[in-house]
Amino acid sequence: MIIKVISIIVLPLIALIIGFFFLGLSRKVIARIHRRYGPPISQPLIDVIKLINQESISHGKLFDMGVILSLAGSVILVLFIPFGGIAPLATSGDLLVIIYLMLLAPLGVALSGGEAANPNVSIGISRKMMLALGYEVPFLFSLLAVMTWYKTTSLVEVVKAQQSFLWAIFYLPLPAVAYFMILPAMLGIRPFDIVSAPQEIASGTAVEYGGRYLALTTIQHAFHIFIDIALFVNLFLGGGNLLTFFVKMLVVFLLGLFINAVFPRLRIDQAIKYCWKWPAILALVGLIIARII
Amino acid sequence: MQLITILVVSFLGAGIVYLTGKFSGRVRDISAVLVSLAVVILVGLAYNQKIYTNFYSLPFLNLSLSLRLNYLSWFFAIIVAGIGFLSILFSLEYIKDYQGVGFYYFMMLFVNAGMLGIVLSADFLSFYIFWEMMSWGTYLLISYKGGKAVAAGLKYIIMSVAGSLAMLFAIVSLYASYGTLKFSSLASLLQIASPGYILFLLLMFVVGFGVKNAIWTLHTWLPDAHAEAVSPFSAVLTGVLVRMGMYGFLLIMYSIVGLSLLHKLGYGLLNFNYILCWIGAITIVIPTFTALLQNDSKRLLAWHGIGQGGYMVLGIGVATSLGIAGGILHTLNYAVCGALLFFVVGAIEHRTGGVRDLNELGGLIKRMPVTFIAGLAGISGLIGVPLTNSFVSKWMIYKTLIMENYPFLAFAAFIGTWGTILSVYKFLHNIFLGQLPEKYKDVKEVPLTMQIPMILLSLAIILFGILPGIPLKVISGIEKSFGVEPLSTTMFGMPKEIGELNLINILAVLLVAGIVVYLIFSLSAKSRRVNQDDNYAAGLFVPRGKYQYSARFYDQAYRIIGPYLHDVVDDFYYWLVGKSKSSFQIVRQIYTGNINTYALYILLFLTLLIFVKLGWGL
Amino acid sequence: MSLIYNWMYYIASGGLILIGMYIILVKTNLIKIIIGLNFIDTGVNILLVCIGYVKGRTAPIFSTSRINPTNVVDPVPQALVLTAIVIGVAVLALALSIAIKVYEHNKTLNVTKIRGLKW
Amino acid sequence: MDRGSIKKWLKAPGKMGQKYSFWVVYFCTGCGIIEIPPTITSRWDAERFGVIPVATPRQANLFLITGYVSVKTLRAIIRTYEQMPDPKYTVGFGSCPINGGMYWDSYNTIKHLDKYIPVDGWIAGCMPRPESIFIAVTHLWTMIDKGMATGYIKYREKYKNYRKNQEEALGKLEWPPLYPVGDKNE
Repeated sequence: MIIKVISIIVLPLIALIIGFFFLGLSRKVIARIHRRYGPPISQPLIDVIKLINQESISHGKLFDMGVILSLAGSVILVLFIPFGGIAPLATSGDLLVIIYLMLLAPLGVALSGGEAANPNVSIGISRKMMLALGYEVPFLFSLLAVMTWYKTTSLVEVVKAQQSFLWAIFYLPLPAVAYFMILPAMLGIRPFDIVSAPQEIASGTAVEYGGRYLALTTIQHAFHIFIDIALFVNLFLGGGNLLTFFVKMLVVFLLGLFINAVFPRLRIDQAIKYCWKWPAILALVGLIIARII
Repeated sequence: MQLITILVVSFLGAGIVYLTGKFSGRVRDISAVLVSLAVVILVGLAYNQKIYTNFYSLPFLNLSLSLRLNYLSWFFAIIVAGIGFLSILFSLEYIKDYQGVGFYYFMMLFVNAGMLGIVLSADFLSFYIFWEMMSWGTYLLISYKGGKAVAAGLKYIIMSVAGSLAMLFAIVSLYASYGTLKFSSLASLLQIASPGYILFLLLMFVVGFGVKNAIWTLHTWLPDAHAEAVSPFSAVLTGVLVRMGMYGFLLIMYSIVGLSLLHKLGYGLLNFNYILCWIGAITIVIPTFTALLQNDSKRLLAWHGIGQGGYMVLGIGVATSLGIAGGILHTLNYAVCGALLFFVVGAIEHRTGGVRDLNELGGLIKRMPVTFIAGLAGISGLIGVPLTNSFVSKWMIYKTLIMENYPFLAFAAFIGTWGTILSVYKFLHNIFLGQLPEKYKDVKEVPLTMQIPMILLSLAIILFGILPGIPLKVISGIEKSFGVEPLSTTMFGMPKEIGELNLINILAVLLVAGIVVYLIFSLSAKSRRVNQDDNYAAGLFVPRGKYQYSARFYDQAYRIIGPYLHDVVDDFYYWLVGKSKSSFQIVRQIYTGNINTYALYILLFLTLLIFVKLGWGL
Repeated sequence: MSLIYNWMYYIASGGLILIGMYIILVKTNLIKIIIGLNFIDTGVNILLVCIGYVKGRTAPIFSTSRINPTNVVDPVPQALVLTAIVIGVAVLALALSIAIKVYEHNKTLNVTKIRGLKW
Repeated sequence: MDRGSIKKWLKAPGKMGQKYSFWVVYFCTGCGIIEIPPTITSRWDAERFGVIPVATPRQANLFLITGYVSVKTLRAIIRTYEQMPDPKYTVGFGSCPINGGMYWDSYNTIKHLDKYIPVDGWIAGCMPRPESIFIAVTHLWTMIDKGMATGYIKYREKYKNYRKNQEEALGKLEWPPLYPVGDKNE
């Protein structure tokens, strides 16, 4: 029980540190791919500290509550996803709960941005929703493939089954590839950053955010990166202990980052069509295979 | 006796309310509320009782009209009574400015009474009588506003009558075969019937109930009817009246035919339940994505009513303990959310002068905060955000689909949820968020009698979302009466052997995380409250109300998926109507309208008769 | 000649019915149609009466004791016709009053020109 | 570069954050837009100083005004400046914002930008090299350390004067005053 409570407190902190490390790393790595020197890895942290100390504007109660809901929803997701075998709340919710809890963060941002009454926000939300509709198809296919293959909806069971023998990526390569292909879309980074395109719609949902709102959004983004990648590692790469889990996450993140660094941005309809074409077909074939065998 | 009291109070109450309306409007309003409240209390008192009464024996055909109460009928009766009461309460202010208010209250109470009769009746004869009462009362209420509503009502009643006829066909065939129409005796008699006959019966009943529950291919009446009816009645329609079809499905499939018999229908994947599941899946996917394209708020919700019905059909179609419980629970949950959302639309209509076009509204959160919270709770419930009610029922349906190895059905259910998220978010955003148009500057919050139903239903959403054990206890009683292994549940979720779901833990961590985040938020630098027109606009100042983006919220997605979402079924029906019209045109040619011609026809017919007679004589 | 004598009533009633039918089929004036209707009515009445009579029998009026009860005619057709005449008058009156109303409404009695219920 | 020094971090984390994380909203009115892309991309890489461009003034804390300021764009500049959250810094880039530059006799150009909004630093030249932006940034660091970059405080304190100047140049402004102006606050 005490261990559980401690892990509930510590796990989000670890996730936060890893998330910020990834955020900083992404800026550094992308800079190096662009042949720049790049900021220090601690730069996202500096930014957040600056933002917390900066004044901001508020459009109303919902504007505040939405951001809080968004971050809180992301924080509790960490507790449901096993990190190196530690998942204090895995008995309270399975993969289905995780899929639904992933809703809270975008819902919070959307509500908060909606009250801001800026059309750029509305466009950003509508694009985010459409993109989500796009990537949910392959995402759900690959999740269902894993759940059908292991005949369970519990993420812990999935990880356990993989650790006793081969990783799921060897049984279900196609859903894994499909999941990896849509990972940038889930994280909202290039080539799928049309949602928050700064040049077109002035960074979309974040257009009215400044100061602490932006700080919370950045923290939420750090959690989000952690969650999506940890989910991939758990589903397909067999989890692992704390160290191997982190190494696997790093590998997946870097692979995704290389794609991020070299691709231009897709238009929203191109993004939807892309998501519904190759990743969806791959994941569907994987699901059919998993269902038949 | 108790059941007769319920029916008498509800039917007689309707008449009394109508009569008092002749004298005083105020007394009528109060008596309408009191009658519906009395029905709620009477039904509530009947909890956990098993009653059977014969209230009238027909002097012919050896039939009798009888009533019964068990868990299934109580579950539906309390939904009917509850939503009926709240909608009457909501109507008080809403309906004030309409004409024929007394008639409206009478019909509302009458339809409610009819629905109570349906769920309480113990034989198919009384079931059919109450069913027709409800159908025709509904027709009158849908057409209440006149204008376009009359066409919607006609569409409804034509499809409804077609469904009722299919049902009547099956009922008559049952009587011809067994000589009785009692549910209990039919249930035992049908156990030795041939599978073909049972399949025929089920098919007929599925058509009959499917029209009401708006399963795909029989759904086309619903969007028109929901959109054109007055909002309090739309709430009753979507939450309760349409779900009478669901009650019928449960009654015929599990109460009468039974699970063991259902498994024998068909072989392999071509069995009745699997096909019903696929119909449910299609009913989820197509209507929820059609809802994405709607710009009329009530029509959008109406399409969701169809889609959520698909979840229920899917749930009971899987025919596992978890699935049936999920389907029944979703009926309750959708009744709560759907009614709430129609109340919200009604409140908006009431205050903005009947505006339903989503593109014309916006920013009403500043003026109608209670309505906004109700709307937020409603859409959260409809989506199934964790800690709201639909989450539990949807979780149960997904879980059973995955564990029973139907991943494609599960995918349909999941993607339907995404369609729901998209369209209901558009609903909320375009009504409440964004800039407040100048013309709604002076809009006020709705009066208390309209707020109370919304608040109660919002609380119900949260309550059933955190404590799903309350309705699930009744549902396990229902399952016991079906002969299905009853679902064992805890108060806050599912026991370990069924799955990992514990909502109180989720609530606790969410609260703790929320408090921590709130502390961080409040300890950091303060923010300045700005007005709505102080918005980033690339360095420009945009006057109030001119800075809004809502028209065609999902335009790109619309361009991609829009062409595939054409309602072909509706087109097919209209094609059928056109074809039958042209064939009836030929018949019409005979009736020239001249007396001479008719006389000629008479003469010719007489001549024919004479020749026939002569032919026989020879 | 006995043929005509024997079948006179039938010929008369048939003739009346045929004339009535001809009027109804051909004429367009509403009054004339009603008259044709009355012709048919009369013809049918005559037919009924003459069918109801059996040659050589008497009316069923037991005025003297010589009349044998087996030798009387069935009185029902005559009573029926009596009623039918009354009904015929009533129908005629109703039809005429409708015709008056039709005329008031349409300013014509020509049935081909009254197009209120036609397509 | 003392970003690594923990001592200073602990003393005033907010100030450290302000210093090493300049989020810039570029207001490229006339010239000067050509100098910005090489500054933020691979050639000079402003990101190593923590300087990144952002899209909206709500997120920015450094306002870079490049090139001449016409009367028409002054309106947008004031609006953008007022929408930026405190603490915020302004840098004029090129000679035109300082004194009109080569447009010193134009009827339609604002000669002295600091009459309308407070400017914390100037980069002179026509045009200045992109490196000079970094010089300005490092200057701002020392100014922040010494507490001299107080333009936003000045704006709040002397808002009445600024508003008067703005209305002189532009006529009546559509938006309400950012800070209370009037007798009761005198």
